[in-house]
Amino acid sequence: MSTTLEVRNLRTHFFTRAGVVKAVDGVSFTVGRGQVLGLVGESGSGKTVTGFSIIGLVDPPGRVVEGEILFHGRNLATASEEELRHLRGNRIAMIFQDPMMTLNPVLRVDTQMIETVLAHEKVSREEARQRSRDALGMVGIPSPDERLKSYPHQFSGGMRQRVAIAIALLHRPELIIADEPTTALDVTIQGQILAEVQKLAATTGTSLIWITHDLSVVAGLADEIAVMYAGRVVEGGEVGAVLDAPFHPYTVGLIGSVPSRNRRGEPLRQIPGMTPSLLKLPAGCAFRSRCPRADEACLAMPDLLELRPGRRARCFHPHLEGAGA
Amino acid sequence: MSATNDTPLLELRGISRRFEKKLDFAGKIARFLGAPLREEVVHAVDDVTIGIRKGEVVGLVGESGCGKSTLGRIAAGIMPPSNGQVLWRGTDVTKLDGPASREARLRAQMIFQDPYASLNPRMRVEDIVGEAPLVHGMTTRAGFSAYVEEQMRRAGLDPAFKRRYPHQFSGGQRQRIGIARALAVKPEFIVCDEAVAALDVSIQAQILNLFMKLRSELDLTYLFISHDLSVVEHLSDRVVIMYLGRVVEQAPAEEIFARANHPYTVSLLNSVPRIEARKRAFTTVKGEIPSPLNPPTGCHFHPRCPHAMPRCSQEVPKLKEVAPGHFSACHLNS
Amino acid sequence: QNLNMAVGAPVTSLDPHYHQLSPNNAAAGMIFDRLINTDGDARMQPGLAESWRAIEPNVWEFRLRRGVTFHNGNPFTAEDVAFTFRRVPNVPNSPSSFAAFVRPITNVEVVDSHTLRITTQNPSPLLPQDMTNIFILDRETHENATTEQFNSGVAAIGTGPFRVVSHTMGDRIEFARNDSYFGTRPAWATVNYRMITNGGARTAALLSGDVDFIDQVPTPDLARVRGDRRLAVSEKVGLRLIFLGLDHMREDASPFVTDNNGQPIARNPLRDLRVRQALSIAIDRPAIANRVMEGSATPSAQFLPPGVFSHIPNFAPPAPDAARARALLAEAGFPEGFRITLHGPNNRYPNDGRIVQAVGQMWTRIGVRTTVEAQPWTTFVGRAGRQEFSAFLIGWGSNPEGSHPVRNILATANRDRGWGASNRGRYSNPEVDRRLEAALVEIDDARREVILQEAQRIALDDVGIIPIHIQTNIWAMRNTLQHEARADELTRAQDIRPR
Amino acid sequence: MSDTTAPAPVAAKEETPFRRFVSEFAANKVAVGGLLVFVTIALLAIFAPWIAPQNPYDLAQLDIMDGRLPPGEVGGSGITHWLGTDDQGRDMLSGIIYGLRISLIVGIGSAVIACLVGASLGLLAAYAGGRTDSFIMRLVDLQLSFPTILAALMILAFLGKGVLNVVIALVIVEWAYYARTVRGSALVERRREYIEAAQCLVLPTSRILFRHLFPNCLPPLIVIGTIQIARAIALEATLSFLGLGVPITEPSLGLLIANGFEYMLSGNYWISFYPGIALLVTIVSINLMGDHLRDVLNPRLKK
Amino acid sequence: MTVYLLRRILQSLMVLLAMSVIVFVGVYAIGDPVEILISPDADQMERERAIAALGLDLPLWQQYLVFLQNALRGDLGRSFVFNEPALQLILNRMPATLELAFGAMFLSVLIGLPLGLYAGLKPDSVGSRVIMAGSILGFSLPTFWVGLMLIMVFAVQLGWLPSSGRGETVQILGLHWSFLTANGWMHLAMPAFNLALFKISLVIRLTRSGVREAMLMDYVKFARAKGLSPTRVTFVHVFKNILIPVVTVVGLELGSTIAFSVVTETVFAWPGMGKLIIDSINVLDRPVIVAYLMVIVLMFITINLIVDILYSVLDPRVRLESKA
Ligand SMILES: Nc1ncnc2c1ncn2[C@@H]1O[C@H](COP(=O)(O)OP(=O)(O)OP(=O)(O)O)[C@@H](O)[C@H]1O
Ligand SMILES: Nc1ncnc2c1ncn2[C@@H]1O[C@H](COP(=O)(O)OP(=O)(O)OP(=O)(O)O)[C@@H](O)[C@H]1O
Ligand SMILES: [Mg+2]
Ligand SMILES: [Mg+2]
Ligand code: NI
Repeated sequence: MSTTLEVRNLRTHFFTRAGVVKAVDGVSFTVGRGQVLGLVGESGSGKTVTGFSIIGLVDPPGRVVEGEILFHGRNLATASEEELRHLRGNRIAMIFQDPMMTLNPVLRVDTQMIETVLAHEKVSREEARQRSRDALGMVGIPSPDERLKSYPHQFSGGMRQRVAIAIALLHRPELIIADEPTTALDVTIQGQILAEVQKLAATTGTSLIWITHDLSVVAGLADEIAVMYAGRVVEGGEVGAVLDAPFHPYTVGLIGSVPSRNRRGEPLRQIPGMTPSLLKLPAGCAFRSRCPRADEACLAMPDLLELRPGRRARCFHPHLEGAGA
Repeated sequence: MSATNDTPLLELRGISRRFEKKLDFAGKIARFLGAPLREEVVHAVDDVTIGIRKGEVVGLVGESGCGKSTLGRIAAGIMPPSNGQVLWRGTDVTKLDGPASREARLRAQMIFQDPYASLNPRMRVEDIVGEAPLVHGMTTRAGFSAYVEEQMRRAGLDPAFKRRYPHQFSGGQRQRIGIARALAVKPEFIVCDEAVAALDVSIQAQILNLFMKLRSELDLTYLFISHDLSVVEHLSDRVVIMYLGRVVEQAPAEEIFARANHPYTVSLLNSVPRIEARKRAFTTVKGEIPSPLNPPTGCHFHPRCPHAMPRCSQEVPKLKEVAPGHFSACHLNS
Repeated sequence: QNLNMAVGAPVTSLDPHYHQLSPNNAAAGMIFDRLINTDGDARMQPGLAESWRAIEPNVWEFRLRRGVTFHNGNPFTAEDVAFTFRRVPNVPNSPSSFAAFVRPITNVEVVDSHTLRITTQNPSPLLPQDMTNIFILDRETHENATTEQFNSGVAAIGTGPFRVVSHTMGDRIEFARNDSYFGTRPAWATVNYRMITNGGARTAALLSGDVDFIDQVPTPDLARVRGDRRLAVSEKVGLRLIFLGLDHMREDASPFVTDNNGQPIARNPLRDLRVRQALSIAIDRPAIANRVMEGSATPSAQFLPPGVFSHIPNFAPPAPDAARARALLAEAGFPEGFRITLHGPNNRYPNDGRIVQAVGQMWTRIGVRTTVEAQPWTTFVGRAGRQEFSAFLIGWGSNPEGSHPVRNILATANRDRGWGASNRGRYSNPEVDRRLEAALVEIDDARREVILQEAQRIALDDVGIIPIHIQTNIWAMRNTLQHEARADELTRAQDIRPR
Repeated sequence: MSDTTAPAPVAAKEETPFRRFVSEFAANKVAVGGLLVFVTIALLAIFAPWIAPQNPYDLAQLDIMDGRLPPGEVGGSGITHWLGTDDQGRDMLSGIIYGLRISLIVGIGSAVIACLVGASLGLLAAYAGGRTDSFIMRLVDLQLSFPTILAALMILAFLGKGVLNVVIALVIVEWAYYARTVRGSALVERRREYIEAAQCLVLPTSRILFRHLFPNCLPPLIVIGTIQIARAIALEATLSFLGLGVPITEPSLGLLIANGFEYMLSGNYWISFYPGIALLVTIVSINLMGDHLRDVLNPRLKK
Repeated sequence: MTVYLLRRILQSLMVLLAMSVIVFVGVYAIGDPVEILISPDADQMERERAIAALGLDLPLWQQYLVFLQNALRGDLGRSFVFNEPALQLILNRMPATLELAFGAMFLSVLIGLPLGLYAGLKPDSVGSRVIMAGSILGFSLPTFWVGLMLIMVFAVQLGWLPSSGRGETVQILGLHWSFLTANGWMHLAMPAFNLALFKISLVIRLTRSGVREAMLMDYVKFARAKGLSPTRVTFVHVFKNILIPVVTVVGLELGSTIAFSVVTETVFAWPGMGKLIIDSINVLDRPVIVAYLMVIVLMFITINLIVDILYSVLDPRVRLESKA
């Protein structure tokens, strides 16, 4: 399996007036060709920033301070803006969370699609329009010809998200970063989009980073999973393995608190405490204060270690009991 | 916990709520130019009847814009219905006189979705929590502090924070403040409108547990509005499914998850990703959710329904009891 | 050959009989002529009439100039004059018409094409003076001419030195020379007559070379203009007296006079001659003329400047004397003084607001604590006319003839006789009235002058008003030009010539 | 496992919205500079009688013989006129200090009163809705469709001069801005969930209006308030320049400027220049604060 | 539309009516025009004649009714001073004012938009700090003072531009326009700039905050994520969005610009409506004052209506919602 993207020890910090926010602080993962990586974690754990770091769209006061982002072996962290611009939307595409906000409300859909084609390829407008129409058809939008002439607000949320996906697909990218693209949608619409995406991934061989906080979505969609907590990947591995037998206490808690994993009517298993502020993160394991297993050892920062083949976790006291060796 | 009493604590009878949307300037120009426009009416809630018994948790599920919140507001007494009656312990609340009506309204409280917008940013926690009890004489100036502290403790908040402002709390804590505020007026019935939707998964569990704990401690009754089926499944005794302002199915929780009757419910359950299902192929319900502004005729679901018949587009199906306590509004049943 | 000039007051109409207003008269004076013109010193000069004489006490005969044509070529005849007299009182909507000048006339007899006899009801020594105000129109052209036609230039056709080329209301008038003018040929082929009401802007326009000539140089700019070698100034003592009016009407409390505690004073102190004298000698007129007016005013104790008919010789303003003023006040029973509010306009006369303040300072210094209230002319003049003030500053532009100010300002107000129309302080003195009555029918100029001097002296000795100064009219221009300054404030292109 | 949650994330000590606002405000040096300048000016204005070398409004202390002395000259009364004198012999420094006082009274006074009037009406309109709302909003339209400066001119021509009259005129022309703003934000705030919560708690309407709704409509009000103060000061200056406004013996900055400008061409620049600077500094300092307030109080930029 | 227009027109009529009453009473209260208009040496009889001639001898309400009657026939009275129809006078002056106002608006957009764009895109650069400081100044400087200073510097000291007035005009459609001659432009430059100063600041600020808000929007980030060039992001995605508020505000401000030209016209002796109204107030030329205000209010109302329509044309969200 060839690697499309390898992220090594990525650190992206925001230098705010209140202090340095270490939004991403040592994230590593790899995405293979045609693979889907589920990047999960709670709000503020740095998922989005990771995504933006990859395509080089971290805005000041944020900056990638360390790490390598190897896209087909090329380090994007040190690439020039011009280089990145040619990759963006072309070989790496991104889909945002809020479908209502991602399309420019005052520009027609065709404008927004055609410009994307023209930004990377020298083709005639007519051809670009053709391509756009095909892309719309591909994501299941009926009568794409008419729809091209519409403004975004004439679409429902689900359709807008599909337009965004269509835009992402225009250049058949090798990697799509999808940042919670279904969170704002209704279940049935989410179902439609997930089905769409699955079909695409299967047919085009595109790699996918699917950012979400919803474990259930990842369970159904992803091959690999990376769980983030407070700017770090705390656990990673094959989806089934991780969800069935998580190593890291946080992952354990997270899976445990999913209602369907609990008996009806009984209290849910819960993680006490709350997500820490990234601004004044104490040294050592960030999960320490909420962790039932924490002890003095946790005052130091554990490394992300491959505890089992294909299973990485960042913990001194991993739940190895449940997992077969 | 199951209900013992026969008169429901709260009964919504034939509730409808319309929002009339006046045309704006551009709309009028368009109409003048011949566009087929009219003053738009949204039937946010359309002839809904639900009874909630004491101690029961009723889950209300449906997709965005189907009128869940509107129904919740009506139940909580914030919004009057356009048609229909709200019966509190069997009496029409509009028929109650001043103090009794206030009493009835206080007994029904609401917890909101957005933990940020639902707290007045300019008030301290103690005032947010204690204001209403003080106004309604449930506590005195002297007992104020103790009263507030008790409510906060009950909601799982450190009373030491009572002089803080909402912005100094995290989302989960804010939701607890909202809960403390509602509890402070000693309600019997609580409408939770997507009360955990904005929270992180790990925090969500904490709040859900709190709800369950309070329910048993205070013998509370809930109308639990959510679009998250797994949450509803976990919590509710009975589930009501809404689609575009109408109730399409209503049944005890186990029953509905085991034997969903209405095609909409079925597709809904199929669309929900489940953590147990790995690398599954997602299925789709075809089509978009129609706009409540001009809902499809007949059964609102018929354009998306895999079993749609000609009749479905003409006739509104009535809720029918398909199994004991299990009601469904679908022509397939007749 | 072209002259760019700017005036400070807008010409509101080119209809010479519509609105009696200096700027309108100035513009009319370029287009039209009068039977009798006036020179820079406001003396009568033959205009369209070559000569005039009273053939009876109440009949005047005018001999008209021959060979004069209007701009459109029509000849000027006695019929035109008769027509003009008929038109004057009948201009529709006129807010301030010229009718008063022809009202004494009972009959106009056209003796021949260039001779005219005018009969008046009573002996009318002032008729020639009145004739200096009436611009003569052409009967054929103006028979049914409306004010609008004048304004648009269509009907603005006279015998004067300039023709109207175009008129933009409130902005500019463009003139061209009337080559067939009977008088001195004007120096300018074309004249661009602009109205720039803001004083600073007007000066700036001159300084920047935008215009060649301006009138009403704001006194604060005088120093600069005088100091600029590229510019020249022309000036002439005018006919406008700035004075203070006092409340003579009320015997009891005057509305704006109080004692030092702010309580009304039962009797009006301004009715006491000594108080009035005190207030007058408290004023340092030279200081006002030099400091406030920057020298563009002459302290005066009377209406008319020297050299003008019925000026009183050797009647100088009192020297400022605070000590005597206090003494007079004490004599009158006000050793501690009193409080008074001095009202005045703030946008009517040059530096009006500053003058009232200065007077306020001086009065305060003799113990009359003065509050100064300057307001826009619009509000001020109405209130003054309703006798709402105790003391106020106002100005009066006289005809060069003493009966004019005496009749309007000093005579007892009397609607039927038309006297005291502007006597806003309601000063009344039978001695003055009697003399005025005599003067108005006295045909003999020398005798009339004496009577008028007496009348004025009586009223002014009685401090009926407190004169402050007579304004000097000032024009400024490029130093390549010269201007014949006029006492009557009119700014006309024919008075300007290259140096 | 316990249910007590950890202490709040940020929040060192008791952090009130006010304190937070103050600290955010203090973060901008320019704005703080503006505030300092403004406070200095305000102090100067308040203590004018004790600071100014002369009472420029007392005619007895003026002498036209001291008129138009250049800066630094000593006048007849023995006072050194550091900024010169105007045509009446008024000490410019004193004139400016007193003028500031008038400008501030006019600016702040009119803004406060207009704000009270406008905010009450706006709140009423938003809450009552229906006929009341449209009546009040028609009034606002009427007011706003009438150019400010003209309205002020007319009103002053009618009322006559005087500081109080200027304030009245400004209130009449400005209240509508506040009413519209408050109504706008009240309509937004009214739909927020905390208002629903308050209704759900059956709190009295007046309480909801004034304790819940109104305080949350304040930020935009504060912002336009500061801007309107500056505007009012400038407007008063303009009115005085046009010959309406304050009495000539009690000149405001605008009147001093207008007066002095007539002497500009002849080189007596100080009569107009220094008051102009004072006016400019005042308005700029207020605008600097207002500008930053707008940023601090604008939730949309607070991402 | 018909309903809306009808309501709008009815409302406008109400506003006009209310305005006419207020102004009528207001002007009446200010003072007596005859005192001002009449020659000082007119005697009492002459005064009475003038009062009667101007119709001022009737009780106020009758005067008002007469006015209203005539107004319904489109006759807003004749100027006391000029003896011409007041409306005619105003319309004659209107081109000058419109020229000034449009010149100012044009300048403000021409200068304000690029500066605001720059300040919004580079909020922390020195340049944008300078721009913002400048815009504060522009906000703070009283118009009249700036006008006077401009004259001092550019006309008197440097002699580059004419100090005042309107310069040559060209007659088109019976109206005089100065923007067609070079000389006219020279005259227009300073007053237009003076009037524009405030608006420039306004546009700068509006643009800047619009840009700053737009830059935070997801759709801008998405545009960048599509690999668009920064120019295209700025000039298509950001620009088109800020154009909507800018056009709206600029349109609405046109009204106040016309009103504020009163000050500028006074300072620069610009023969427009503003100067006319000031002069008319000074002589209490009531028909002109009333007519002027009627015209101005009508203009305001019309402008607002046009801006409303324009807004819905520019913003597809407003425009198309009704068609969907
Ligand atoms: N512009 C910024 N300035 C300062 N801090 C920032 C900025 N953008 C993001 N952060 C911080 O970086 C951290 C990670 O943010 P990020 O958006 O990546 O979280 P996330 O995992 O995507 O959360 P969510 O699920 O809410 O989208 C957060 O704590 C956030 O506060
Ligand atoms: N105040 C209102 N005015 C007009 N329409 C309204 C109003 N409140 C709700 N609606 C409309 O009524 C319908 C139902 O709204 P409601 O908020 O009850 O839906 P919901 O099921 O709670 O949706 P969501 O899941 O998005 O919260 C929607 O179409 C909405 O647009
Ligand atoms: Mg995110
Ligand atoms: Mg809802
Ligand atoms: Ni615990």
